Amino acid sequence: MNDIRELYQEMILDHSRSPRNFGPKEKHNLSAKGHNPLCGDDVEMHILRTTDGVLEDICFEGSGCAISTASASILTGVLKGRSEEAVREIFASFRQMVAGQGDVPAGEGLGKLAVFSGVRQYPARVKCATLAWHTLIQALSGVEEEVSTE
Amino acid sequence: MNDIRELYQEMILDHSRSPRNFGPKEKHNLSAKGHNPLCGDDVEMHILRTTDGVLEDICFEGSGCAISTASASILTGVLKGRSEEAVREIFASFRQMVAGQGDVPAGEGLGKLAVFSGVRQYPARVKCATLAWHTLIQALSGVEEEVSTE
Amino acid sequence: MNRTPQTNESCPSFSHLDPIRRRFPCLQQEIHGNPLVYLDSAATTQKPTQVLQAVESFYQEDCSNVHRGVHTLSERATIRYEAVRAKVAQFIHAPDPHGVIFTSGTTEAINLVARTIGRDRVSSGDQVLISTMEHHANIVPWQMLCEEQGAKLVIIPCTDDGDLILDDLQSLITDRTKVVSIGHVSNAVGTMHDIQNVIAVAREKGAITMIDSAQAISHLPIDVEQLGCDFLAFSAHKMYGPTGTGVLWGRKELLDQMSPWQGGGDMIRTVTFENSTFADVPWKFEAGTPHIAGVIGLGAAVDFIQEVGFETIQPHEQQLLEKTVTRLDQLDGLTIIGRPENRISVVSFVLDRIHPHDAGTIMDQQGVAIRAGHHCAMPLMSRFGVAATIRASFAIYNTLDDIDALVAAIESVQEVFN
Amino acid sequence: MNRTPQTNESCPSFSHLDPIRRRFPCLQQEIHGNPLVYLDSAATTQKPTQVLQAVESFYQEDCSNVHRGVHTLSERATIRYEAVRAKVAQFIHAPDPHGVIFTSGTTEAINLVARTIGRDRVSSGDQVLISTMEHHANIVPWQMLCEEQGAKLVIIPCTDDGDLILDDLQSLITDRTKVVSIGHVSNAVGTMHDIQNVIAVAREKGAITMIDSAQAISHLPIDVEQLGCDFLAFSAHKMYGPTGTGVLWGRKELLDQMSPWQGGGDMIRTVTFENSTFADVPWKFEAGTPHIAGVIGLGAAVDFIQEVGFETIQPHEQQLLEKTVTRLDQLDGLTIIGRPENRISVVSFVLDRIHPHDAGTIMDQQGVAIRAGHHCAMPLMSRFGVAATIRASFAIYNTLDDIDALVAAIESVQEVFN
Ligand SMILES: Cc1ncc(COP(=O)(O)O)c(C=O)c1O
Ligand SMILES: Cc1ncc(COP(=O)(O)O)c(C=O)c1O
Repeated sequence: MNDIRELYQEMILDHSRSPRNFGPKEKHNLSAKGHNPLCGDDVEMHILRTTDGVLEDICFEGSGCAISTASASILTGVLKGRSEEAVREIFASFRQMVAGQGDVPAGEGLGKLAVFSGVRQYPARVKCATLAWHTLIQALSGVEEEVSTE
Repeated sequence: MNDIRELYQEMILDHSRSPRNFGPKEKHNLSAKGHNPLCGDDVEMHILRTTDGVLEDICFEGSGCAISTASASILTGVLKGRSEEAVREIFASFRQMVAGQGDVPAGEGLGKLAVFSGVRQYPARVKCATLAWHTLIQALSGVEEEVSTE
Repeated sequence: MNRTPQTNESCPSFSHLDPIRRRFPCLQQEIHGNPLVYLDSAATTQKPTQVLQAVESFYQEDCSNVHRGVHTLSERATIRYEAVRAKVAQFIHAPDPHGVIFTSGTTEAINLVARTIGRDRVSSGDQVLISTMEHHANIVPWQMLCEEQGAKLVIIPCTDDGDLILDDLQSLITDRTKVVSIGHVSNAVGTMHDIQNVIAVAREKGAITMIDSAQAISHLPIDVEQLGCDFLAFSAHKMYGPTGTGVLWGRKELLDQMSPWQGGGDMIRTVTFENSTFADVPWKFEAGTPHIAGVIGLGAAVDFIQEVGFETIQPHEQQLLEKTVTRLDQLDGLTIIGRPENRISVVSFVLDRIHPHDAGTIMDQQGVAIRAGHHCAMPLMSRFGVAATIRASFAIYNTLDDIDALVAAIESVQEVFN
Repeated sequence: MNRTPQTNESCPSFSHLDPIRRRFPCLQQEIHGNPLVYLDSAATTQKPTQVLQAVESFYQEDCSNVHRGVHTLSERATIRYEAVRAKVAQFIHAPDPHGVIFTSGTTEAINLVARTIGRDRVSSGDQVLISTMEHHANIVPWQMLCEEQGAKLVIIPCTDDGDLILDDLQSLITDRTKVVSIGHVSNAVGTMHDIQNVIAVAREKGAITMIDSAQAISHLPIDVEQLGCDFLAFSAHKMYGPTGTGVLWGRKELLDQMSPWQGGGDMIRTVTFENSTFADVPWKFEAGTPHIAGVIGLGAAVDFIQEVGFETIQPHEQQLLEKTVTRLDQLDGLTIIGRPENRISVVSFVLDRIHPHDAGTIMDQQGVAIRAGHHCAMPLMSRFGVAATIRASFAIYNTLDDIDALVAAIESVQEVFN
C-alpha cells in the first residue's frame, strides 16, 4: 500500500475531488474532446490562446478516474500563461516521465506535475494521465477530431 | 508392405484396372450420383429394378481411386439379381466389416466383398470403399440428390 | 492493510475443491507479493492443465491439417477434431453433431447468423428484438443488419433490479419480428434470464431465436432441445478452454437452407470459375483451416466441466455469490448494481466518489483481479446511470477466502480515498 | 522394400540444421515403424518448441483477456498481444503496426477485404482480377462478391509450365477492374509469381491490390512497402505458428476509410441503441475476444524465422527442391505438374494409372506424409487436366534424406500397382 500511495498522492486525490478550472468558459477560442475507452474517461479542453501564442486561459469539462481528472486539473494551473511552444516541451518531459523508456529523472523541471511520476509503475494508467494532454495538443492544432487513446 | 498388400489385394487391383459393368446402360430405371470430396472420387450408379424389387442389372460410371473403383465394380457383380432387401442387408454387413466397432468377423457371408476387409485398418479410406454403396442406396430410394461422403 | 486470513470462514464442505484449484497453473502465483485472487472469469476463465495438455499433445504428436489428408497425422488430427463436435453436441444436448459449427468465438457466431439467415429474413420494416442487457456482441451485429436492411432494433427493457421486463413480450414480438436474440446470462450484472419464456413466444410468432450463452455455458447445464431455440453461441475461452474458438449451434434444418458466409477452402464441394457448390453442414460454415488445436482444447474443457459436474459447480458458485452479496452489503459507500431474481456468478458494484478504474488499480496491488469498466454493455450502464462498474465474477476454482480478499481490497481502496 | 538409408547424400553443409530439426517435437516420431518424413508443410508446418512454450506460458502465467483490464494479468496479456503487432509489422516491413490486423487466418483476411472495401468499390459491371492458380480462399470470396454485385471475375491464365501469362496484363486490367487479388506463391505447384509486376500495373489503373502470401510468408522475406500492394494476408499455422490466427496487413489510409466487418466488443468506441461509433484501426476490425494465445505464438514463430534467417532458409529449401525435381525426373511413370521459372518449396506430380490417394496411403505406410488431392485449387487441376496430384512440400526442418525417403516410397507405390 505504500506503493499505491505513490500513485495516489495527496495532491492527486485533492484535485480529483475538487478539480480546478472546471466548467465551460465563454471566452475560449480553441476546444477539443478526448476519450479513453479503457476507463470511459471523457474530457473536453478549452483554451483561450492569444494571437502571440500564449495560453491565457485553460479549463476543462468531463468525467473520469482520479488520475485523469487530477491530470486535467493540475495541467490547467501549470500551463496557464505559457507559450504554445513551452507547453509542447513540457508535455514531452511529462510523457517521458510517465511513459519513457529507461531511467528518467523523476519529473525534474516539471514542478507540480512531478506528482504524476508514480504513474510510470502502472502502464495501464499512462493513458489516464496523458488524455488531457493529448486533447490539449489536439485543441492547439485547431483540427476538430476527437482524440482517443486506443 | 505386407500390411498394404492386405488393403490392395490382387482382386482390388484387378477390378480397379479393368472395372466390370462400367459404362452407361440404356435400360436402367434408377440412378444416383455420389462424390467423395476427399479423393475427388465421382461415381454414378445405374440400376434396373424389377417391379418386385429385384436388381436385375447394375452398372456404374465415374472415376476414382483404386478402392472406390474396385468397390463399385465388385458390388455390381455381387448384387446383380438380389432383392432390394438383401442388398440393404449386405451393405449393413459390409459397413460393419470396413467401419464397425470392435471385433468383427472378417467379411463372413460377404463372399467376394470380403476382399475389402483390409480397409478397416485405414479409417481415411472407408469412405472410398462405401461411396458406391451409399450411392446405390440413394438410387434405390428414388430421391434425386447427390450423395456426398463429407 | 494486508488482508487478514479468514480461513475459519472457508467452508469445510469445499475442501474437496482444493484439488480442482490446483489444476490451474496460472492461479499459483503472486501479484505484487500477494497470492493472486482471480475474480475476472467472466472476461476469460483460467485453463486447467488438462486443456493445456490437449493443445500441446496435438502440436507435439498429431500436428497436421485436417480433412483432406490421407497420411497418419492428418487422419489423427481429423479424428480428434471431429470427435469434439460430437462431444459438444452431447454437452448441449444437441440431437445432431452436424449442427455444431466451430467459429472463432461467440462474436463470430452471432455475426454469422446476422449475416446469413438474418440478412435473408430481415427486410425493410421488419424488427429484430434484443434486450437492454446485451453484450455488444449481441447488439452491434443486429444494429448493423437493421441499418443495412432498414429494419428496426427493438429492445426489451429491464427493471432497476436488472431483470428483463417480459410482461409485454406478446406485444414486443410482432409479425414483423424476424429475429429474437437474447443473452442467457448477463455478463455485466449476472442476471439469468427467463429465456425459455422468450423463446416460446418468439417461436409462436415465427421469429428465429438465438441465445448468447457465452456467460452461461460454464455455469449451468444447457439443453438446446428443451430450450427450443434455433441458434445458440458460446466461446471456449469462457469455459476453461483455449482462446480463438467457440461454437455456433444451429438447428440442422435451418443450417441446411442457409447460404454460406465466408468463402474459402474446406467449405466448398467443387469450384470452377463459373460457380462453386458448397459442402454440407457444418463444413459449409467452416471456411479455411480451422483452429484445430483450439477445438481439441475445447474438447478437453468439456471433459473438465463434465468431470467436475454441474452438480458440484452450481452449489459452489451459488455459495460464492451469496457470500459476496452479503459481505458487500455490509460495506458503507458501496452499491451493488442489479438485484436480479436469479443471478449467476457475477456481481457488479460501484463505490461512492471512487472511479472503478482507480479501485481496480488499488485492488490489483492486493493481488485481487477484478474488472472495472463498461463490460461491453454500454447501454446497460446508461440504464443504470453509471459509466462503469467494478465487477467480480467467479468460477469453480474460486474459494470463500477469495471473497474475504475482495472485501479487504475494497476496504483498502476506500482507505486510500477517504 | 524398406528404403535404403542414403546418408551419404546428406550434404555436410546442412549439418548445422540438425539442431533446428530437433526443436520440432512432432517430427521425433515413427509412423508405421518408420521415422516420420513430413512433406506436407504447405498444408501446415510443424511447430518448434519455442512456439509451444510461448502459447503455454501465456496460459500458465498471464492468462487473461486483453485491452479492458486494469489488473496485472490483463496488462501483461495486452502488452504481449500488442507487442506481436509491432513484431509482425517489422517482419513484413510495414511502416505502421496499426496496419496489422489479427484475423483467424488467410481465409478470414481475404473475406474481410472482399466484404468491406470490396463491396464498397465493386459495383455492377466492374471486374475483379485473380488468376487461374489461386487457392479457393482467393477465389470463392471474390466469386461471392461478384455474384452479389453483378461484377465479373476475370482470370489471368497460366502456361503449361504453371507460370502466369502476364503479357496481356495491360488489357486484363481495365478501368472497370476494381480489385486485383493474386497469390504470392502457388500452393499447388510452387510457382512464385511476378507479383511486383502485377501490382505495378494494377496500381497504375487504380485497382486495389491484395496479395495472398499464405505460401510465401515462411519462405522468403516480404517487404510490403517495396511490393506496393494495398493488402497482404497470411496464416500463422503455415509459418511455424499456432492454428487459428493470421494477419491481414492493410495500408493505413485505406483501413481508416473502411467500414468495419464484424460487430461486437473491442471494435467499438461507444454503443447506444441509436447508433455505435467504431474504434480506431486496427481494433475496428478485431471484434470480440481475440485469439490471444495464438497471436503470442505467432510472435514466437516470427522470432523463430528471424533467428534461423531467410539467408539460411532459402538456400536450404532450394537445395531440397532441386534434389526433388532431379530425382523425380529419373523415375519412370511419374510426371511433374508444372515447371515454373521460379519455384518455392512445393512439387506436385502424378503417377501413371495410380490415383494420388492410393499413392498417399501406401507412402504413409513408409512414414512419408504427402498430400494427395486438389489442394483447394480445383480450377488449376482442371487447367492441368488432372483430378488430383501428389504434393510434396518442404520447410526448414526437412533434410536431403527426406527426399530419398520420398523416392523410395514412390517406388514402393509403383511396386504395389505394377
Ligand atoms: C495460397 C493459399 N492461400 C490461402 C490459404 C488459406 O489459408 P487458411 O486455410 O490458413 O485460411 C492457403 C492454405 O491452405 C494457401 O495455401
Ligand atoms: C454475454 C456475452 N456475449 C458475448 C461475448 C463475446 O464473446 P467473445 O468475445 O468470446 O466473442 C461475451 C464475452 O465477452 C459475453 O460475456
